[in-house]
Amino acid sequence: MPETNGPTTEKNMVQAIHDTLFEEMKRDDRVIVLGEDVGARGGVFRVTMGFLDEFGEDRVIDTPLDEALIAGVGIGLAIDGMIPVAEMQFADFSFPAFNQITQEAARIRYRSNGDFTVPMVIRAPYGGGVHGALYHSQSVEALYAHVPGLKVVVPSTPYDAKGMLIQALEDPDPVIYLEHKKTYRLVKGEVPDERYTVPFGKAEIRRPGRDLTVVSYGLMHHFCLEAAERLAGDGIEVEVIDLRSIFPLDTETVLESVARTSKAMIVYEDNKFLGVGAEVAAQIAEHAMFELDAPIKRIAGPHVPAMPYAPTLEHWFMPNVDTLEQEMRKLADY
Amino acid sequence: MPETNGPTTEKNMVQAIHDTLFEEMKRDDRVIVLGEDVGARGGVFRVTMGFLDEFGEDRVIDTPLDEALIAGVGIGLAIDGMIPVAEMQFADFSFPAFNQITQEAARIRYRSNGDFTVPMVIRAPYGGGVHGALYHSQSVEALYAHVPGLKVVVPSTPYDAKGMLIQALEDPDPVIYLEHKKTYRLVKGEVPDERYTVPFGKAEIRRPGRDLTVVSYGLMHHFCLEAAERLAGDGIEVEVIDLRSIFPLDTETVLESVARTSKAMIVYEDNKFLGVGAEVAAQIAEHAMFELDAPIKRIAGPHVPAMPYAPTLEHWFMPNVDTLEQEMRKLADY
Amino acid sequence: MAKGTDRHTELGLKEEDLIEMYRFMLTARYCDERQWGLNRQGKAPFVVPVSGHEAAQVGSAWAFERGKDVFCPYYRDLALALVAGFTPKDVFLGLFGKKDDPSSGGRQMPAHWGAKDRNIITGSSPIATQCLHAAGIALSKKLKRSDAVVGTWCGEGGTSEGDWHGAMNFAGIHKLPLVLVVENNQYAISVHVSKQVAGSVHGRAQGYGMPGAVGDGNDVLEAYKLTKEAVDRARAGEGASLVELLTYRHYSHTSDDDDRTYRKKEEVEEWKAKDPIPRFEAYLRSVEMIDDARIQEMRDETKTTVDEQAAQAEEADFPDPTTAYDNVYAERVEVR
Amino acid sequence: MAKGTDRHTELGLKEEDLIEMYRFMLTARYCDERQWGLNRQGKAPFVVPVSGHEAAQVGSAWAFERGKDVFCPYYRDLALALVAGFTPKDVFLGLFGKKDDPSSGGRQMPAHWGAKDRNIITGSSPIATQCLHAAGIALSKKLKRSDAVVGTWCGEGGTSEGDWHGAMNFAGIHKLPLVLVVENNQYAISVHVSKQVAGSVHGRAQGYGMPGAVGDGNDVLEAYKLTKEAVDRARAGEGASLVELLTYRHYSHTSDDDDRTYRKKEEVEEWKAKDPIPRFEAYLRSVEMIDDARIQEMRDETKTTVDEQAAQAEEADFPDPTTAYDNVYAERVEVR
Ligand SMILES: Cc1ncc(C[n+]2csc(CCOP(=O)(O)OP(=O)(O)O)c2C)c(N)n1
Ligand SMILES: Cc1ncc(C[n+]2csc(CCOP(=O)(O)OP(=O)(O)O)c2C)c(N)n1
Ligand SMILES: [Mg+2]
Ligand SMILES: [Mg+2]
Repeated sequence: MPETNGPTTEKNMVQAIHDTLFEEMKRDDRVIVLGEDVGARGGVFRVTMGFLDEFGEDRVIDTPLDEALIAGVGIGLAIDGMIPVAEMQFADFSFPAFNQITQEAARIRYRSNGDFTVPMVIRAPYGGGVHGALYHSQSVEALYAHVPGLKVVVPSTPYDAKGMLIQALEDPDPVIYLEHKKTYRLVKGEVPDERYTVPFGKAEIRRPGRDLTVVSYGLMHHFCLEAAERLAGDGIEVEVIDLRSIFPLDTETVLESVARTSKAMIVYEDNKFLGVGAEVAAQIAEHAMFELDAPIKRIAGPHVPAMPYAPTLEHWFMPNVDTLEQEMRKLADY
Repeated sequence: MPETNGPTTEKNMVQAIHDTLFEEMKRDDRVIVLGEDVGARGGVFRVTMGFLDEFGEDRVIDTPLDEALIAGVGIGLAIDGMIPVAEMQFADFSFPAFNQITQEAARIRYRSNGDFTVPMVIRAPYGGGVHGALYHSQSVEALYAHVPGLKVVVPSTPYDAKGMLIQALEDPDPVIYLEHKKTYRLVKGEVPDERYTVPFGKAEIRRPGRDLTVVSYGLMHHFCLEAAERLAGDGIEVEVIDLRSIFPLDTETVLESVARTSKAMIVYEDNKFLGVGAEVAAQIAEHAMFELDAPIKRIAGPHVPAMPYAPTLEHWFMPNVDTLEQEMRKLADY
Repeated sequence: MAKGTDRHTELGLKEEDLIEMYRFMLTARYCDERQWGLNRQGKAPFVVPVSGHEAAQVGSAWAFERGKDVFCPYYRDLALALVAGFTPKDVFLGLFGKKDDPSSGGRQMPAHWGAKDRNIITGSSPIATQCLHAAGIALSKKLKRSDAVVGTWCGEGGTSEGDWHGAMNFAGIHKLPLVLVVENNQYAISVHVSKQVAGSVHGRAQGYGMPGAVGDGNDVLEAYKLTKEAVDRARAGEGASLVELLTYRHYSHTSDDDDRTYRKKEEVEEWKAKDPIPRFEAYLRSVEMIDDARIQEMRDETKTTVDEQAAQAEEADFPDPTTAYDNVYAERVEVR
Repeated sequence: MAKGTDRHTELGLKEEDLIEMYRFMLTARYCDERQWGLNRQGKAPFVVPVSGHEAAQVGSAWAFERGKDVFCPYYRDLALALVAGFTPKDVFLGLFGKKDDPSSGGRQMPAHWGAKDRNIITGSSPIATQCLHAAGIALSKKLKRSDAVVGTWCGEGGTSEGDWHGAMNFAGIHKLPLVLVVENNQYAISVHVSKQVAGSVHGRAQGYGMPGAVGDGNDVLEAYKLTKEAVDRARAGEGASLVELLTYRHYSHTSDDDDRTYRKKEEVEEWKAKDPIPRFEAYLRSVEMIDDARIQEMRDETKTTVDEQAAQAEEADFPDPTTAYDNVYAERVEVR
């Protein structure tokens, strides 16, 4: 975490996002939020609570229940000089907008050879472990990160949530800003009161270690840190990297770490097949294979269509700290 | 290619797909085609030419210009016992249907615990090199293959086109059947007149070799074969694998080949980042790393939003046989 | 009122119908009360309330022929699911996410109704997708020369999605045996219909070449009447119709919501005064089908049944995690 | 006809307007002929014809204020692009995919109009997506208290997409300064409007709480009139409108299409007899603005200009492949 000398405040993720967006809207008239229930309701997770009173109906827009509309109208606003923050109520519900996001927002700069741009932020709560079942638990980062023209970020600490949201607002291109629902209230941390940005494309080594590199992001990153702590008791030092930015991906930090530890594990909650870990593993295999002393290991969600509802099944789906601890130990002992 | 003793006919890809679908519709009343321009026009690539005359308006349905409708109505037909073959006029235009395909078709069996099923085939011409520019050239296989509940196949020969289409029609689950536009008329081959299926999840080694394993599919597979022939002149024997089925993926055949050749290259036309090659590379890195004598190599489309129109730029985008030849040589010499 | 000129007689409804309809409305109401109670006790993490919509749902569902016609409902449709064949126990098996939940075996959130043997098509969370499935099934029925009719339900918020537009358009073009019912309760979570629907829902129908009716969704007989006309039309091969039923939900959107942030107490009270259940009771009294004693009796019976079945469901098993991989595909596909 | 009662005078159009409108229609027609010629010669792999739509496009575009209002057109809108500021050379730079193509620098297929300095918003191939962008821009104008009006164009096929529905709904709810023009040429590639649109396009407007006009799209003055009323309404803050212009395309959908598989020769001939250009010439003659000699002169001039500029465009450079990575993002992002 970059040093900051000013005062800080402890916040959870929702507070950090709420406060940052609120301050940015005060700072810059062009910033507008739009989405389902962002107005009087303040968002179903309360991220825009109080915004309507402060900024009025012109800048806090309750849209109809039509995600293509949210993205498409957002694009129009961005083209005309606004900075829209479009909320997808759940990442799962961004798919009716898939065409607008991937074929329009992502390509307007390229297809107009720079004539038009889409400085838009699309916020979406994602991820499971919240009794959300098949349609309120999904991880969507791999789908969007595959699409050139988009940036995809997943802050996992309140500090990053603030810095990356400001970065997203300043970014001249569309940014998919994903918020893990389970971290909203679970994860707390000190957040500087001053304004700062966290650049995209820079992973963060949150726990240095020599025995094993573990790459993750979002909720899983916290599970990984916990598992790593457990192993530290046995003298196994796990280096835990928080990717933060899925695209651009900080391959350098990962490769450099793997070169030191010689072992790599990637942990993600999304379905394993063609999830983010596939790309990270492929990058390592292409650029650091001879540094490795053990096969690359991926721990990820099983190949079922998202998390079932029943507690027994939801538990079955999610990678958990116990499993991670075991798998890390196995890999370290390899 | 499995042996077949009966008579065969030389066909290109379009003919093979056309004839197979035609015969299957004669064979089974439940098979219905729907999509934009599938009727009088016979499809923009002529795949359903003559179908309207033969099968009538009830079974050859020109839909409105609404891909969500095509997929969603297809799902309804499938639920009620029909076998719909839904055409997306170009794979690029399947994204307005992304929600119906990934959240509905893919999950109906799972979410109803087997009570309802969606035996539907979604056909879509994909891929570039046809002056199709940004919106008529895309590769979409990675996006759909990431989604549990879908099967995604890419036949690259007329033989497979027939066998895999019949397999798709017999498959009790939704199948995304992708047809590389550039292969439509370019690729010809003998097709048995008799009915047969090509099972999903089985890759095909089309060219055995000992020096290097090259994994690809679609148009790129033909480029790889061509490049491999060139190297054969210099005594370099490349093993060329046609994946055919992206999901399920035939990891076994790939791993077993890599174990023999000790070198792996994956070639795909889609954008590299999180494309199919990422998963193949990750599988090799997880399960066969110590068999490798060289880093895994991926050759794929650059990270730009699909192929530009100008011939200079389109040429720049597409991996070509010369590049493949060079890269194969480099890897073989590693 | 003279026999034969009763509203229900004119609609072709018999006393048994009315009593059954009333019982379904009561059952839905008690299911709702029970599930809210369980939520407050921490036993049911997620509840979708139905209270307020009972007349719209029971009335519209009653217009269909069970065993032949097809239902494509949305999550709010607890009362409709009962009419279509769900028992209270089924409802609570779903609420708890138990193995024997007929909709999904505990895989989906509560209120995602579906059961093949009851002709209720599996539904999902993404809004309005079922409207296109309904259109596809209706096309299938038409192609098969079946005289089955398909019904699909959504809220007024659902009409904003492209899928609803597509279903309306396709149903209009092909004169499908489809009835699209919209339960307009004026809010999509917190978003008022004035921010949701330009013009009006029923006013859209004409532009798609089909009739659009609108009526009091808190009057079970009116809901029945408008839907029945649409079903009859569909069955006669005259094509699709839209039916908009005006209603209100008594509680928050779900147990995760708090409606006090966006609805005035007075408005809620005003609508609770139009509660469809007392209104139907008043009608039943007026035609002398039931008296106060019978009402109390039926309420008690229904409540007891619901409570008993809820308790049975609570004791049922959760799905075994070893089954979690089942039914991704027809055959198991391994991913290494 | 007495001066002052001419149709155009009533519409507030002057002689200069009419002559310019006529010249744009001619220019579009000659661009079309030239691009078909180039296609047949194998010099232009892909052509989207405009012939038949000139009146609809020039008439509707003329209702907007260039330099202030915003255009969100679709691929068929060659004549509209000319009105909005494209030169024939620009058109042909796009046709060939040359570096200086103002729309995309040769990245997009021909006919994907866009140029910031002409207020033409970049368009894509997926149908109807621009309608939502237009709604967003219109909202932005409204929030900025600007009196600019936004226009968006699509075919009747485009109305089937969910994006069109969303744009209509949002425009209606927020009374946006937006005009949605539909060029209904009765076919979406091969699909006849009877299989495309249930009810009617203009009939949809009312359901979204906005006026919907329909008129003869081959009559440039009528296209102007209906659109102008809508633009005036929008500028006055009275909200969005829908304008449906009935027309026909003379050629196949694109150079990849063959319309003989789905359109009867007689139907095509019938519509060619209603060709908007001779019709406008007849009007111009009737008000004595031009005579046959002047018509011939303007035709020759226009044709020469188009041919010359097409030739210039043909000689221009293709984009340099080293630029292919530019403008994916504002700053170059490397993928290893
Ligand atoms: C595609 C999609 N977007 C958003 C949501 C979140 N969501 C669930 S219900 C709802 C409101 C629905 O309102 P309405 O259709 O009027 O039905 P009601 O709940 O009022 O009965 C929203 C926004 C969703 N489930 N699916
Ligand atoms: C989303 C999408 N689906 C399909 C297509 C292929 N397509 C291109 S133009 C067209 C027909 C459009 O017809 P219409 O809107 O009536 O306009 P017209 O060409 O008649 O002017 C189709 C189906 C597309 N470009 N985008
Ligand atoms: Mg509602
Ligand atoms: Mg048309």
